[in-house]
Amino acid sequence: MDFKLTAEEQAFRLEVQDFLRRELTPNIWLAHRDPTEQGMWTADFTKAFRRKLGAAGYIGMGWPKEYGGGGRNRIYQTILWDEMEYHRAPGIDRSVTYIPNAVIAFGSDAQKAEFLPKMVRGELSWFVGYSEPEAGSDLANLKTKAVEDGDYFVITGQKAFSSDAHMADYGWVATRTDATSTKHHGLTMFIVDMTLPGVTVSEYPTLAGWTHHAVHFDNVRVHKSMMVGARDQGWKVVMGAIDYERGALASAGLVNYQLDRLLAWCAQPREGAAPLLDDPVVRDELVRLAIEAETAKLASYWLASLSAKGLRPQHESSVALLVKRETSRKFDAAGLELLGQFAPLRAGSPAVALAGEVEVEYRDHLYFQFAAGGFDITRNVVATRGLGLPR
Amino acid sequence: MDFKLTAEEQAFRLEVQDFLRRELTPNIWLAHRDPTEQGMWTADFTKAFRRKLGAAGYIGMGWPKEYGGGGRNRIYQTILWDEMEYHRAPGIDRSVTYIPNAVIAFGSDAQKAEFLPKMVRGELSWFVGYSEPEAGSDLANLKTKAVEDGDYFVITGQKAFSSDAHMADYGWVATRTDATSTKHHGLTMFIVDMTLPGVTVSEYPTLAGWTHHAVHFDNVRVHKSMMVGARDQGWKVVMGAIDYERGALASAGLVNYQLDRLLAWCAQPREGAAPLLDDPVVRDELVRLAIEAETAKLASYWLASLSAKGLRPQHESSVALLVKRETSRKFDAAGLELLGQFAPLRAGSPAVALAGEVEVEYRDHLYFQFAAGGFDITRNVVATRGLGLPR
Amino acid sequence: MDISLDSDQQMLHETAVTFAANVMTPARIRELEETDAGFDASVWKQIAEMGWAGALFPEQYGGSEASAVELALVVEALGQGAIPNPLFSTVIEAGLLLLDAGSPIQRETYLPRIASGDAILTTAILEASGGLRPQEIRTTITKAGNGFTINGTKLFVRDASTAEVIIVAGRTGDEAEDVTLLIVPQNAPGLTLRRMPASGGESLWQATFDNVMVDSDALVGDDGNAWAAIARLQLRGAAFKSAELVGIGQASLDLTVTYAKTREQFGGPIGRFQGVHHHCAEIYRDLQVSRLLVWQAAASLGEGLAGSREVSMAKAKCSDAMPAATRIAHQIHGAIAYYRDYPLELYYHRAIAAQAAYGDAGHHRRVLSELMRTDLDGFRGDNRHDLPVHYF
Amino acid sequence: MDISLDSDQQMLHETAVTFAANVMTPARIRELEETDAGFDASVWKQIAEMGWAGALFPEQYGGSEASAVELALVVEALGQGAIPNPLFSTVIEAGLLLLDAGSPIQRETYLPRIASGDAILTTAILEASGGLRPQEIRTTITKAGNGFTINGTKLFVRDASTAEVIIVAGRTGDEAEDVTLLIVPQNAPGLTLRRMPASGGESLWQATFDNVMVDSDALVGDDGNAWAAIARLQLRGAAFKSAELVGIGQASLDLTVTYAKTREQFGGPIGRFQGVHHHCAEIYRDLQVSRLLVWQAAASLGEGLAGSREVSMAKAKCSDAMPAATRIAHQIHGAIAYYRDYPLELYYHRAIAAQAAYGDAGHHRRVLSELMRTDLDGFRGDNRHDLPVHYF
Repeated sequence: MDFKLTAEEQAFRLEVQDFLRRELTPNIWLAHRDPTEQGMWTADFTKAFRRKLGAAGYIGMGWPKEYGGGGRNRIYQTILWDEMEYHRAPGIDRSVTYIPNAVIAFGSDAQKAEFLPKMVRGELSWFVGYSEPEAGSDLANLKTKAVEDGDYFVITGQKAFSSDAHMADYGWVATRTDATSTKHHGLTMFIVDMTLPGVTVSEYPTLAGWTHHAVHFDNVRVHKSMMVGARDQGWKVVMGAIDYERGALASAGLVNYQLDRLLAWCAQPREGAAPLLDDPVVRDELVRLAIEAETAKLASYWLASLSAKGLRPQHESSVALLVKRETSRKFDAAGLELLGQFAPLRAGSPAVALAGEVEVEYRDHLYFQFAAGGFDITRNVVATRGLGLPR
Repeated sequence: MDFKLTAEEQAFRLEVQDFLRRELTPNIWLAHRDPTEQGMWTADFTKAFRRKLGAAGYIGMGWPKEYGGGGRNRIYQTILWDEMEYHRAPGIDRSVTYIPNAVIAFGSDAQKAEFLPKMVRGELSWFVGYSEPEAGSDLANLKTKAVEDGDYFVITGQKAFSSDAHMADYGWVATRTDATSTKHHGLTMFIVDMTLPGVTVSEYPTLAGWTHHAVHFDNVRVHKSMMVGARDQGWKVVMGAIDYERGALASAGLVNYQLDRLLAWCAQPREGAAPLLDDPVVRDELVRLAIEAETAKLASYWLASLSAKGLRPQHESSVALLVKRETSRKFDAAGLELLGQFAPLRAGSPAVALAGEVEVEYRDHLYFQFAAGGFDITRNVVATRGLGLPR
Repeated sequence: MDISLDSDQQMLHETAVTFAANVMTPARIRELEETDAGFDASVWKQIAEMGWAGALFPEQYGGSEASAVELALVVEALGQGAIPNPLFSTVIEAGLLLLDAGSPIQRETYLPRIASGDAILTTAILEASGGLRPQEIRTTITKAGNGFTINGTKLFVRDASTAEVIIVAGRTGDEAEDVTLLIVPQNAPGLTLRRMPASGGESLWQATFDNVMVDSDALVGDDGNAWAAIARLQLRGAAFKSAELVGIGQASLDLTVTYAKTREQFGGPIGRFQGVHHHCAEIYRDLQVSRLLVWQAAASLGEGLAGSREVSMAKAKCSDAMPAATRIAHQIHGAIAYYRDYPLELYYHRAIAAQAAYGDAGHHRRVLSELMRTDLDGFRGDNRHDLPVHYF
Repeated sequence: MDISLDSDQQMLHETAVTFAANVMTPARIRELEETDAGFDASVWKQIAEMGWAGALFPEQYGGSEASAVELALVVEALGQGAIPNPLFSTVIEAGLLLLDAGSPIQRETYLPRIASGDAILTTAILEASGGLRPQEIRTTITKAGNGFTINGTKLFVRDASTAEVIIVAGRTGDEAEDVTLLIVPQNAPGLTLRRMPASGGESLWQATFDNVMVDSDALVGDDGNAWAAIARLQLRGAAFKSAELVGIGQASLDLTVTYAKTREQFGGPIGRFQGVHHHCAEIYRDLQVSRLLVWQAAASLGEGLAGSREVSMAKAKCSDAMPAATRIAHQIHGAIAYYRDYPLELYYHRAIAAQAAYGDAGHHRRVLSELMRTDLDGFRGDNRHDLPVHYF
C-alpha cells in the first residue's frame, strides 16, 4: 500500500499538467469557451482538443497494446482524468472512455478494425442513445425499435437527453428487437452513422444555459455489421461498460478544483472587511469540505488501484461516483453561501465572483443528481449489487 | 396571529413551573430516580405523581366538562406538556393522554362511567397492547386472538414492547377476532384487567438501562362489556387516537431542556482552557441547534392552535412529532461532540459531565427512531396522508 | 398564543396565490427576465390595485394599515407564482424606509403614489464587500453649499432602471455608523447605471455616483444618523425574503408531488417509492417549519430591532432549507426538469438569489452567535427557563 | 500509488476478523464489561501469540516490524468483534511510547513482555479539562533528592487496574510544553485509582497522585522535553481509534444487512424498501471512505507529526460517520435492537467512546483549521495545484 505517486507517476502528472497549461492558456480560454455547449467549449475546439489528446497518446494509453494502446494501468488513466477535470479541459467523455472500452469488449473484429484506430487518434465523436422520454432510469421501458430487413435493421424511434449528439459522427444506440418483451431481454445495440438518411437532431435549452439534444430515427437503415454483440443481448453490452464509465466520471479533479477556488475566494482581502478565511466558522466549513474532497480523491484512486491489479470493480465504481458527485454538490451549495451577496451574479456582471463559475456550476451540476444513474438509483445499485439486498 | 402567551396562559405556565419545582425538589429527585424504569422514576413515584397531577386538575383540564374535565384548550395542554418535559416530570404518558381520549371517543357509556373518574384523578395506569414480535410497524400482522365464548372473549397471544405493563392496572389491547382476515379488518379492541388469570408480564433489559416488558395472554377471559367500539372495527379505534398521541409527544420541552443544558455546559469555565462558548465554531453549532429547537416549539404550538380552533390536525401531528424527535436526536449527537472526552462517562463516574444525562439520553432516545411510528414510517405517513402520494 | 391564520388572512393568502398563478405564464416570466425593467408594469399596477403595495401604509397615504404578516402572505404567494415585481425595491425598502424615517413632505410625495402603483423607488446600500455592516459603506457624502455631493459605487440596486429616485446611503464621518441617506433622482447628472446579470428574476444594478449633487431637502432623517433605519430596512428585507423563499419551496413541492403522482417508471408512478416519500416528506417538513418561523419573524417586525432574533432565525433556516428543497425537487424530477421550459427552473434560480439577499444563512447565524455571546437571555427569547438541576 | 491491500494484508485481516468473531460470545463480552479488568487475560495472551501485540516492535524485542497499516487492520477486526483488549493502553500508548522515547533499558524491560502478552502498561496524560494541549497538564513533577515527586489527578487512564506501571505526564515548568514523562509502578504509595464507569467497553480510571515518589531512572526521554512524544502518542491513538471505528461501522452494517434480508413486514423482507436501500448504501459509502482515510492515516504514521493532516482527517470523518452509522443501523432494526441482548448495542456503545477518544471530530477539525490558517500548502497536502485561472 502506497499513498504517494511513484516517481514515474508523478512525472506523468507533471507532463499532463504541462500539456494542459500549454493547450489551455488564458487566450485560448477566452477564444473558445461557449456556454451553450454542454462541455462549455465550442464543438470545434472540443474536437480539435480531442485530436491533441490522441496525438499525445493519452486516449489509448490504457488500451491493450494489440489495439494500438499504451497498456498503461488505471493509475495513469486516473491521473489524466484528474488533471483534465481540474483544468476543465474538454474531451473526457464517452468518445474516449466508454465507447472505446465497449468496442474492445463487445465489438466485432471488423468494428474494432474500423473504429479503434480513429478513436485512438481522437477523430470520432459519439453520442450514446439509451434514454428515451419514457425510459429514463428505467431502461427496460425503451421503445425505439429495430426491425430486420434483409442485411439491414430499420430503426425508428426517439432518444432523449442525447449529450453532444449534434457533434457526433456515430451513435451508440440501444433498440428493441423483440417487441414481445418489455424487459431487459430483447434489446440490441447498434452503431449508427449519424449521416444516414432519417437521423435528425433537435435542440433543448437547459436551465444551465447550454443546449441539450434529442435524436429522432425515422426508418434509418443500419447494416447488420453495425450490430454490437448478439441480437437481443444488448442489455449485457449496456451493463458491461457502465462500471468503467462510472469510474471515469468518478475522478476527483473537479472537487479539488472547487476547493482550491473557494480557498482562493476566502483568502482574498475585502474592502471594509477581513478575509473570510479569518473567520473560524468559515474555516470549519472549508475543513469539512476538504475532508470530503479527500475521500473523493481516495475513492477514485482506490478504484484505479483495484483495476491496476486486474480486478473489475463493480458497485465500487458506483460508490466512488456517488462520493465524487455528492461532494461536488456540497461544494456547490457551500459556494453559494460563501459567496454571500455575490452568489447569484452571472458571468459578465460588475463585481462578479470567481467569473460566475460557482453559480453556473450550481445549476449545471444538477445533472449529477440524475445522470448516469442519479443519487437514489446509485444507492439502489450499491444496496442490491453491493450488499445483496432484495430488489 | 399572536406568538406571545396571553396573560392568562403565562400565569398558567408559571403555576405549572411552581408546581413542578415544588414536587421535584433535588431531594425528591435523589430519592426517586430509577434508571431501571422507562421514565427514569420509580413506579411508585410515577403513580403518586400522577395522582398529584390529578389533584391539581391537570389530567382532565382539556377534557369536555361533561366528563369531569376543565374544558381548557390545547394551548394550555401544550404548556403543561412542555413544562413537564422540560422538568423531566413523570406521568405524561398514555394513561393521561392517549387512553382517556380514546375512551371519550370510542368507549361505551359504562366504560366512561367506570374509568374516566378514576383517570381524571390519576388513579389508573395503563399499558397499550398493539405491537407483537411479528407486528411492529405493520399492525395488520397482529396475531393475538380473541374468541367469543358466551358473554366473554377468550384472549390468547403475546404483546411486545409493552411499556410500563408491569405497573399497569389495565391493558388497552388490540386482538384479532376475524381469523380469516390478515388485514386491518377483523381487529377488535379490549380493555383487559391486568389482574385477570392468564395475564403474565415478562422483562427485557434495554440498552438504555431500563427494563421493558412483554405481556402474555393465556386464555384470558374478558367480559364483552370491556370491548371498545364495534367488533372487528378495532383499526378505527387505533387510528382515531393516534394523532392525538403524536401531538402530545410532540411538545418541545425536552429539546429546550437539551439546549439549555448544553448552553450551561459550554458556558462553564474549564481548567487550563477557555469556556467552549468562546469558540465561534461551537456557538455556530449551538445556533443551528437553537433554530431547530425553535422550529420544534413553533410546530407544537401550531398544532395546539389548530386544535384550539376546533380543527383536527392529522398529518400535521406527524410532522410536529418528527420535527421534535429529529431535533432531539440532533441534540443527542451534538451533545456527544460538545462533551468531548467526557461524552462516554456514566452517572457516578469521577468528572462526569451533566450527571451523565447526555450519554444516557443518547442511548434512550434511540426509541424515537422507531416508536409510535419511526422516522421513516412517519415520513411515509406525511407523504401519503399529507401529500397524497400513492402507497 | 395563536399560531395560525385567521379566516381573513387565509382568504388573503388564497386570493394572492390564485392571482399569482394566473396573472402570467412561465414563458412570459422568462421573457421579462430578459428585459431591463424585469417586471410588467401593468401587472404591478394590478398588484397595487389589490391593495398590496400600500398594505402597510397608513390610510392617509392610501394604505390599509395591515400587519407585516399579511404582507408576508402576499410576498409568499408572489414567490410561489414566481411573479417579477418591485415590491422589495419600492415598498419593503424605499417605501417603508420613508414611512420610518422620511419627513412628512417626503411621505406625502411618495407613499400615495407607491400605494397606487404609480411610482417605483429603490435604495442603494451595499458596496464592494457585499456586507451588511455600517463600516462597509465607503461611498462619501460631503456637504456642498446648500446640499450634498455623493461619490462612490453601489451594488445590487434593485429596479434602478425603472425607479424615479434612488435613496442612497453614504458616509459622512469616520465612525462606523456616521451614515446619511439621500434621495437622488435616477436621472441625476453623474449617476450611471450598469446591469448586474444574475440568477433569480430580479433586475439588479450597479450605480456609480460621480460627484452627484442634491439639495438639502434630499436628506432622509438626520444627517449622519441613518444607520438604525438602514438596519431596520435590512431586517424587513430579510423577513420578507424568507417569506418569498417559503413560496419558492411551496411551488417546488407542488410541482414535485404532481410529477411523482403521474410519472411512471418501473411499472407504476414513481411517487409510490419509499425514497420519493421520504424526499417529499422532508421538503414538506422543512417548508412547514420555515413558514412558522416566517410568520413569527413577520409578527415581530412591528417591534423595531427587537425582532432581530426571530428574523435571523427565519432567514437562516429558509436560506438553507428552501434551496435544498429545490435541489431535492430536481432530483425527483430527473432530466425533465433540467430543461429551461420546465417551470421548476424558475424556482431553482430564485432560491439562489433569495438565500443571498439581505444576508445569507451564515450571516444570520453570525448575528445569532453574537447575540448568544453578549446576551444569552435575549438569545433564548421566550424560551428562557431556570435549569431545574445544577450540575456544576 | 496503490490504495489496496496486498494479499498478505488481506490474509491478515481475514485471520483477525475470524479470530475476533469466534474468540468470545456477546454474553461473555457483556460480562467482561462488568469487571475491573475489562478484558480477558487469556484472550489477550492469544492475541499476543498471534503476533499482534508486538506487531510494530523490532525483532530484538520480540516484534515483527510490521507497518501501522497491518496493526490498523487488526484493530479494525477486534473492533468489528467488539473484543475487549488492552492494545490501546499497552501497545499503542505505552509500548510505542517507550519504543519512541524510552531508554534502551526501558525498552528491554518492557517491550518483550508486552509482545508476549505478559505485561500490561498504560499512560496517564489527560486531566480535568479533558483537552489535548500541553497547557492543560496541571499535574506537577518536582525534583526530590535523586528522584521526582508527583502530585495531581489524571483522568481516562485505560486499564490502570491491571497495569504494572503507569507512564505519567507532569508539568516541570511554566512554559506550555515543559512536560516530563515518568514510569510509576501502579502500586506506588500515594497513587490511588477510581473507576470511571463509561460506555464503550474500556476500563477507564481516575488516577490520583498524592506525593508519589519515583527514582531518577523512571524518567522517559529528557526531563521537561516530553511533549513531542506525547503528541505522537495522541496521533497514533487517533489513527488506531479511527480503525476501531471502521470495525464498529462494519459490524453495524453487517448486522443490519442480515436483518433487512430476513425481517418480514408488509408482506416481504424490509430490505426491499427503497428507504432501507438508501440507508444501507449511505452506511456502506461512509464506511468505505472512512476505511480509505484510515489506511492513509496509518500509512502516514511512520513520518512523525507529518501525518497530522491525514490522521485528523481520518479521525474527524470516522468520529462523525461511524456513530451516525450505528444510529441508522438502529433505525432500520427498530425495537428488536433496543434490547440489551441484541449485539448491535455493543457497537452503539463503542462508537460513543471511540469518537471521543484521542480527540473528537471537532478537535480534529480545529487542528485542520489551524493548519489551513498557518500553512495552506500543507493543508492541501498532495493535492496542491496551481489554480489555472486567476480571478482577482
